[in-house]
Amino acid sequence: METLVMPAINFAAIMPETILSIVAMVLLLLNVFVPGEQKAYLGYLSLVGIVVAFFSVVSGWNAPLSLQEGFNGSVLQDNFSLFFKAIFLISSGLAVLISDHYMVKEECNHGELYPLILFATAGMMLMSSGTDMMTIFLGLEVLSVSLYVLAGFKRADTKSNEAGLKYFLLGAFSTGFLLYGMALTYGATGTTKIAGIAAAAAQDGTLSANPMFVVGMLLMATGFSFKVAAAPFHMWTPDVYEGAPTPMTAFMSAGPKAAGFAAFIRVLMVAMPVLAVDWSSLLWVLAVLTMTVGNVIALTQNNIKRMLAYSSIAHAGYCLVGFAAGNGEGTAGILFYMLSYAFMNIGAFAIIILVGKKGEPNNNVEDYAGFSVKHPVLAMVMALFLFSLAGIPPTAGFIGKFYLFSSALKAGYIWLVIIGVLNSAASCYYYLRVMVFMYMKDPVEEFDWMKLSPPVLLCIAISVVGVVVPGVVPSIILQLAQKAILL
Amino acid sequence: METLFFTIVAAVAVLSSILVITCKNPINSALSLVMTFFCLATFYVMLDAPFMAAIQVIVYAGAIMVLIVFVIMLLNIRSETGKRSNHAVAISSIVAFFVLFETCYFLFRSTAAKEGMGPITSSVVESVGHTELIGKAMYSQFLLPFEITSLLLLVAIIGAVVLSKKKI
Amino acid sequence: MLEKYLILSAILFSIGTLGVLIRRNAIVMFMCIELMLNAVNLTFIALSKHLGNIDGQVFVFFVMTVAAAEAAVGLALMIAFFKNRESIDVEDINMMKW
Amino acid sequence: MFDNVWLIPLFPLIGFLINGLFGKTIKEEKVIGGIGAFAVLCSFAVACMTLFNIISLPVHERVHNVPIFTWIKSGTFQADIAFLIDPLSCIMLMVVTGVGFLIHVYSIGYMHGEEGFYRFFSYLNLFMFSMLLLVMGNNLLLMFVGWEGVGLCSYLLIGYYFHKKSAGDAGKKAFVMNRVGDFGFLLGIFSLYWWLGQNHGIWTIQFTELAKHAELFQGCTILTAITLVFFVGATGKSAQLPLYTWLPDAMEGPTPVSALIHAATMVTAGVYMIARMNFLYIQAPTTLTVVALVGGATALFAATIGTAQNDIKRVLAYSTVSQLGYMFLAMGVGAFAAGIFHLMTHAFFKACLFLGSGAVIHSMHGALHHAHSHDDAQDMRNMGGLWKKMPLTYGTFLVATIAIAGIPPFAGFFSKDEILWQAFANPLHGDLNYLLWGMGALAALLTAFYMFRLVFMTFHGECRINPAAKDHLHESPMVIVFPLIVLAILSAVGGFIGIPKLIGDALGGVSNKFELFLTPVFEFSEEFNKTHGLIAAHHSAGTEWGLMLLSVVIAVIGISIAFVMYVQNNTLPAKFTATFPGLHRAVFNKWYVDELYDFLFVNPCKSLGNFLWKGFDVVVVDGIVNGVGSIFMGFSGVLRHIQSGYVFNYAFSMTLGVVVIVAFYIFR
Amino acid sequence: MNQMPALLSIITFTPLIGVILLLFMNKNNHSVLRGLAMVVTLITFLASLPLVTGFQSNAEFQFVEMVPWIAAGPFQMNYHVGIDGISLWLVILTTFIMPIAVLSTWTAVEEKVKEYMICLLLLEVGMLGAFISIDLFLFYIFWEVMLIPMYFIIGIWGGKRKVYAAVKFFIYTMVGSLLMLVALIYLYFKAGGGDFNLLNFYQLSLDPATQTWLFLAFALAFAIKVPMFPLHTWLPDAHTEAPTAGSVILAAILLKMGTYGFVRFAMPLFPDATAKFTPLIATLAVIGIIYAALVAMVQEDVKKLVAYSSVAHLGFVMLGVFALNQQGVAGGMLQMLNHGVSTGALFLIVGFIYERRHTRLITDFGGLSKQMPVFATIFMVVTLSSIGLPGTNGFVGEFLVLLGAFEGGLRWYAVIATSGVILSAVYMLWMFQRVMFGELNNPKNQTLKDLNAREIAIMAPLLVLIFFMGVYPTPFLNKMSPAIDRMIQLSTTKYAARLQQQVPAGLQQMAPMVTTPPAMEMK
Repeated sequence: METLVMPAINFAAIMPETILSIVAMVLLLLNVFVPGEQKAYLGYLSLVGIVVAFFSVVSGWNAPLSLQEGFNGSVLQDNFSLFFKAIFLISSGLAVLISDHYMVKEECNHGELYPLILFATAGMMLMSSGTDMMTIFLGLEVLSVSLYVLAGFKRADTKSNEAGLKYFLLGAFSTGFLLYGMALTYGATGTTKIAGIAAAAAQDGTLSANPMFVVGMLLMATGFSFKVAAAPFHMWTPDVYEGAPTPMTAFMSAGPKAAGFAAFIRVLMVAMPVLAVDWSSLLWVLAVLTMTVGNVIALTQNNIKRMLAYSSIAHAGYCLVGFAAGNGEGTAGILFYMLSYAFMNIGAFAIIILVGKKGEPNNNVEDYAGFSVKHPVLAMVMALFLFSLAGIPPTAGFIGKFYLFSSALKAGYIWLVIIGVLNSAASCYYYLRVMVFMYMKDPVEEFDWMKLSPPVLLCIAISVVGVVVPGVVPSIILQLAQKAILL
Repeated sequence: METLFFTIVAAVAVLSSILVITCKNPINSALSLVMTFFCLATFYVMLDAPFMAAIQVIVYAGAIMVLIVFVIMLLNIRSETGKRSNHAVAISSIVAFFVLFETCYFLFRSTAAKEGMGPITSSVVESVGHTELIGKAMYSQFLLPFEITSLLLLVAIIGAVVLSKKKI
Repeated sequence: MLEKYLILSAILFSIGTLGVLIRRNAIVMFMCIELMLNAVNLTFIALSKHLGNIDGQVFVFFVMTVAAAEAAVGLALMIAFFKNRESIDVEDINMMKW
Repeated sequence: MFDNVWLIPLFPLIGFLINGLFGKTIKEEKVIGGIGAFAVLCSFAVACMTLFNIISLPVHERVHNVPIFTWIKSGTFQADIAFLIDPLSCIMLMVVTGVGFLIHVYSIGYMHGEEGFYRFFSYLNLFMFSMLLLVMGNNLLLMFVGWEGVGLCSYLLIGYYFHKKSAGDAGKKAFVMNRVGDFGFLLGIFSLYWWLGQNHGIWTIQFTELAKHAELFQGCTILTAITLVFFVGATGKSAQLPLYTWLPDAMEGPTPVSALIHAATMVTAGVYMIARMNFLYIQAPTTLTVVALVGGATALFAATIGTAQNDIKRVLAYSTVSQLGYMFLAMGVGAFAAGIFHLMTHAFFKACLFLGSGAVIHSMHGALHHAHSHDDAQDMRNMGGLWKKMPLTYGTFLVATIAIAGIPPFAGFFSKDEILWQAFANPLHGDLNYLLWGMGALAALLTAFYMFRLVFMTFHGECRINPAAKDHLHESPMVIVFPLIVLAILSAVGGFIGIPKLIGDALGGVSNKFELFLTPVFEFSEEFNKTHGLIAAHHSAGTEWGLMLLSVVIAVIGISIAFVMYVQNNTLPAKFTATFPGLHRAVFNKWYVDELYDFLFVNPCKSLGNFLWKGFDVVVVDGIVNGVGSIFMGFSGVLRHIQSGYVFNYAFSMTLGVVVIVAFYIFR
Repeated sequence: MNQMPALLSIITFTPLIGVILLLFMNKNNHSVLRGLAMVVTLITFLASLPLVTGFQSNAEFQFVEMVPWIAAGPFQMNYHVGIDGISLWLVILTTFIMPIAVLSTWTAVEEKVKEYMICLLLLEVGMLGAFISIDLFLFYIFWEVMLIPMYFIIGIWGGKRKVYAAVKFFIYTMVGSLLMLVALIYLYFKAGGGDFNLLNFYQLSLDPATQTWLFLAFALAFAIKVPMFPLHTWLPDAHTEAPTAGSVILAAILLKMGTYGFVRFAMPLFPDATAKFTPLIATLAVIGIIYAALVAMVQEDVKKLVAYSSVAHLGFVMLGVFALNQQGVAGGMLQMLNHGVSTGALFLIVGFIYERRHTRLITDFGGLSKQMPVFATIFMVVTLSSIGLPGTNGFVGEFLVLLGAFEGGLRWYAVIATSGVILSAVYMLWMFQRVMFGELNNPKNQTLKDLNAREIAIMAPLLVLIFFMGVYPTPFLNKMSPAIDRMIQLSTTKYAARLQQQVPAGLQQMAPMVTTPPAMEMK
């Protein structure tokens, strides 16, 4: 019997996760000593952690394979995952920036918020870099469990409770399917490693016709579809987004969705290229359903948070279009899109947070009547985010959509793209509706309660840059994304 | 002999799990679930995984179910006041039946990877010991996932604290 | 041998699914989800035995951990909800819709 | 030699600009009127010089193109701003500038004290400019510019009293009817240009070029179509059936306008155009038949209406329509020179008549105004016995009336008789000749009748004007009377330049100078007729003399009937009306043509427009657009209810999704 | 060559500088804001004049600038701009109309002046950019950029149903342009990558089926913008609700994007499809002419009437463009400019009376001539230009269009379209009569003031152009004709070549005589 051989513990491969976890634990300890009204400092500290982690992400870019791999093939911090990690860090950073203002206003600024965000981020990172189904699964669970808590973070608020509980029940339920899928895949290939699955499939030509393998793939796909909120696994999204504290909604719509895509892409594209025909046709259908359901239902939404929730479903649909294409451009498109989506969506939520009044969330579209009169700059910025969400140049949203759709066109999915653009056109309606109220209606409210909190403004400013710059000069980021693709 | 034993335990497992979803009183459901867990533990033993059987009993039946029962008691939940409407149940059953049907259907048509591909056989388990095998695997090959579980539990603890502690 | 276990776990999984669909009590729903997870565990261990590969059992170990963590958080959420609404019936978890 | 012809249209243009831009600040009527009239006088002078120059040249060097600059050039298509100076345009120049000048002078007096005096003169000058372009343009497009330009001025001047709804309506009607004609004209240009270019590689719209290649059209059927659509243009402009209805309404404009535009110049543009393109028409016998029939029918038809009108200007308007019909009759029988000749003489006497009527109206108006009476100053039933009050006007008016009635040796006789003779004798239309001649003769009879009815009702008999106003009637000032006299003289003697060959021979070899002068223009047609044996030579001189006599007799009969009915026995008209009430009502109401047009075109268009707007645009197209929107919104409204808020439903949807997906893949 | 480098970029982005300056201005100091916008647009206009003088009358793109812009994955987009005879005048038209538009809102817009001016200037950037783009991707970007400020202009400063009109405008246009984007990308992949250089795409030889679909996608986008019957219903709404300057720009320039798109993209890129769809488009164009005229006739709102007249005018343009011969296309292009000038002027005029009376219903007016003689004169001139009276600009374009259509394959369409000449006179003059003529009955109209100096200054350049283009269109035609020749060649050559392959040898002479295009190498 061989002795225990410890694997090469390559901390370089999990450096960002490590940093975040350590900072989170430090914050947990500090939390005891920081009085209630000064929890913001924890936020700043966590920002420091995020920035440091970001640097480690940057330094890991294009690192040699030896530095990327670690833990016996459990994790691989390649460019792909690094790009995603950057997205996670940006979304969590932005979410941290907008949290304190909101939490203080809502009187629930518990210090645990920031560690939880950081843990969630670490979980996302593990999802994106995990090359073992176990790593991916556990990363996903770290993320999910944190998010259940974050969604229900406003303990005293029934809606928040409800959001947390719904998210929890459905999340756990979907975990069942995901796990079953993993089990079947394991059964069909005899391994839980991504690379191993791919190798097994490559070796055994019959595997692609083996129902156990196919169904395993399908069940895993449904599990990930739940995470990225693809129809018909999207049902939790609107309720949870609406009920969760707004900063967390912003966070959830950007980071975890990207994480879902990261794992989704890695599993399907790296482990199961032999099933490409199957999954891309599945994704075709999912994409159409998701875009259509998201956009159509968003048309009649009055609550702006809920509207953005449906819109986020639709955006997942756009990403699925690129995913269905199954080519490098599609992946690069998703990378780019998730990045820009983080900026534009969190930016929009930041403004929603500013507009919200204690007790009255002011989340209805009507509450924005005349916003432009009182706050022209903020209204303009909100319009910018909405235009970006609608995919109108020269914003990042347009470039991203362009890239996604063109990848699908390259793969020959013309009808998919046509459905996509028609959806995109329909989506203009509800984005414009917000602008109609901001710009074209007379003010009802005075908006005098609005406190322009500097961190929130900073978040908005960063988001503006993140929306405009990639929209005007997308080259650099697109090239990075192109280098980060898996194939 | 083994088949017979399997059949009996499987029948108990299925029955108790049916009880889980049919009992009106949550406590009864919980107890039925514990029953199922025990059946599963039996299977684990039969499948040469005695360590898993042990933690199945300890963690699941012992910890998780206790927690659940505790919460049921804490919240003083009685039997469900109303039931889902019959046709909701019917439709759900049909869908669940389809889940079963499809699973069985494809299972019958599919082949698992080659038997005995790996090094672990009953004899190895007997000679080395299951716990050691698991432990080695966990501390070598699956070190990272194992570490992640620590994060996970930490998060769960924080979460539970945040959500239910009295004062902030 | 393997098929029996797989079929059995499929049956358990389906029962768990059905339970989630038809029960109104959130805790019972959660128990049903646990049942599903256990069915998957059975699959894993059966497959592990079949393949002669211990990975599946390790996976089950992690699943159990996850189940424990989820139980902690989930029950905490239920308690928080119950505090506000005096109910744990999913038909009352219905403030947000449409 | 003709380098300075561009001055001819330029002067009125300058006049237009000065009066149009600064007229309001100038205010001084004499200056404004002076500028207007002087501009035309200058044109007239240059035109005279041009005429002399032309005459001084040998007959076959009398056609000149004077290019100014390239206007439109696109691919093979080129249209220049360039002028064509030839005998035909010279004659038109003389008529237009000459009569135009007189009318300008007249207007100074007539329009005295009117609001917008400057506007009137600027419009008049603009009209002169356009008309001169029309006449002088050396290509179809430039002619079309003038063509539309005069239409515009006509519109502006008819609508001069814009505050009157009837004036606005009349102006619009005139413009639109003209546009209908222009539609034909445009199609004519297109088809001519396209056909010649496509088949012979000659891409041109220039008259001289076209004339050069006229024989290419020989015997081709499309020519009929081309000439017909041009003729549609002519009917619009020259108020022929069926597009004549605007002209009587055009009398809403000030009287000098009626004289200038709606009698002497613009309305003859159609005739001029056909004469200009005679080389095409002569080769299209079918078209010629149509032209002749339309002309004859219009002459007769308008004459019938003229007999029953009471408005002095309307009678003249219908008479104009009728006389234009004569001209077209002439064109239709290939007697281009005769048509142009009638055009000229008609310009003299009809201008005189209109101006005379204007003088009467002016006087009546003034008198009625003094008497605070609201009687209609233009209604002949309010007049009578005016000759004593306005002897000079009466005299000139009478001369012109005799001329139009066709009593020798006044101008109208020669021209009208020539046309009738040609209609009778030209073999172009075979047996239709007699019909054409008959229509012409009958129209002549009616013309003589209603013109003298007009004279008798206006100037003779007892004075029916409001007694209070009676004493305020007086002769017009010199500035008004002077043009009348000049025009009367022209009406009286103008015919002598075109003495028919027959009479000329009888007088000892006096040639028809007019026809000779126009030879270069109509040479092709004449040659064509000769080669095709279409020469009116087989009738004896006796027949011609007989017809000439007959036409005089007809005129005299017409005059006599008028005399009997309106001087001798005033009750006759009433009796007549009582006997044939239906007929009278029909004639009085202009045969209900306006109503017919309303029924046929105007109302359907309006209802169609309304239907398309409210029915199609709003309901169908917008309905579809908004419908798609509503469908989506409806879907949205329904779909959002799937989001029931119940966890088990959500779980159910997920499970169902899994089941369907898996089912699809394993049962595929 | 005395062509200034980077001139096009300077022209295009000067308004953007204006926007940035405006952003930092005090929003309450209206006159400064207006003045700044005015100055910026004027500078842009003056800067664009060297384009005319420096432009060589040949078919090539001139003032070309090319900077690599996006290079990622399979894509290579460049900032590649330049103008040829087709776009030259549209650029000038844009820079010319903008100061007028700014001036026209001097008093009409009192609220949110800063935002308004920003929108106007942004709009100018978008329009200019779209006209000068050679890179298709760049074109698309600018094409979409135009949408936003226009949306706000209609939606914020519009009339009662502004929201409906603005949203309808936006989504209507969006649907079309997104489908165009799909076609654009598809085309790009068909071309085998490289970049989005239009000139490269011109060289493609696509199979007819592909062309059909691509053409349809492009044509839909452009037809909505034009707008062609039956996609026109957004236009009356947008026009009616938009403030004066918005209507002016919309009519004068934005609509031209559609026809320009046809000439620049849809037709030369897809010759077979163009040939195939010519009857359809010509039919729609002709229906548009007649239909819009009939509908215009019964309108009660002056602005709506003018809007429908736009539809009719653009129908002429489409007819001419699809005649695919020098006269037709040149006429169409000229008609685009004419429509810009005269319909722009008409909207200004409607704006003037709206500012005075706050109503646009025809029945509320009548007899204004008496009270406002200068206004009446200008209105008359513009009306006449709009109905295509010879001597005004409207005529030259309309005539060439009809001539071209008649001469080309669209003979009967031209005949029917010509009857539109009658109808346009009917509705315009009827409207003019009801507004300006008749008795001055309404007491509210009896105190109206005539145009002031500013308003006359707005109209004066337009009037000058109306006559200048009517009397001396040669410079316009000369500069555009080589480019048009090339466009025709591109739109017919490949099609003819294909025809020749199919047609038996004996019939080859039937195909139009065309020469091969000058060799342009693929990058």
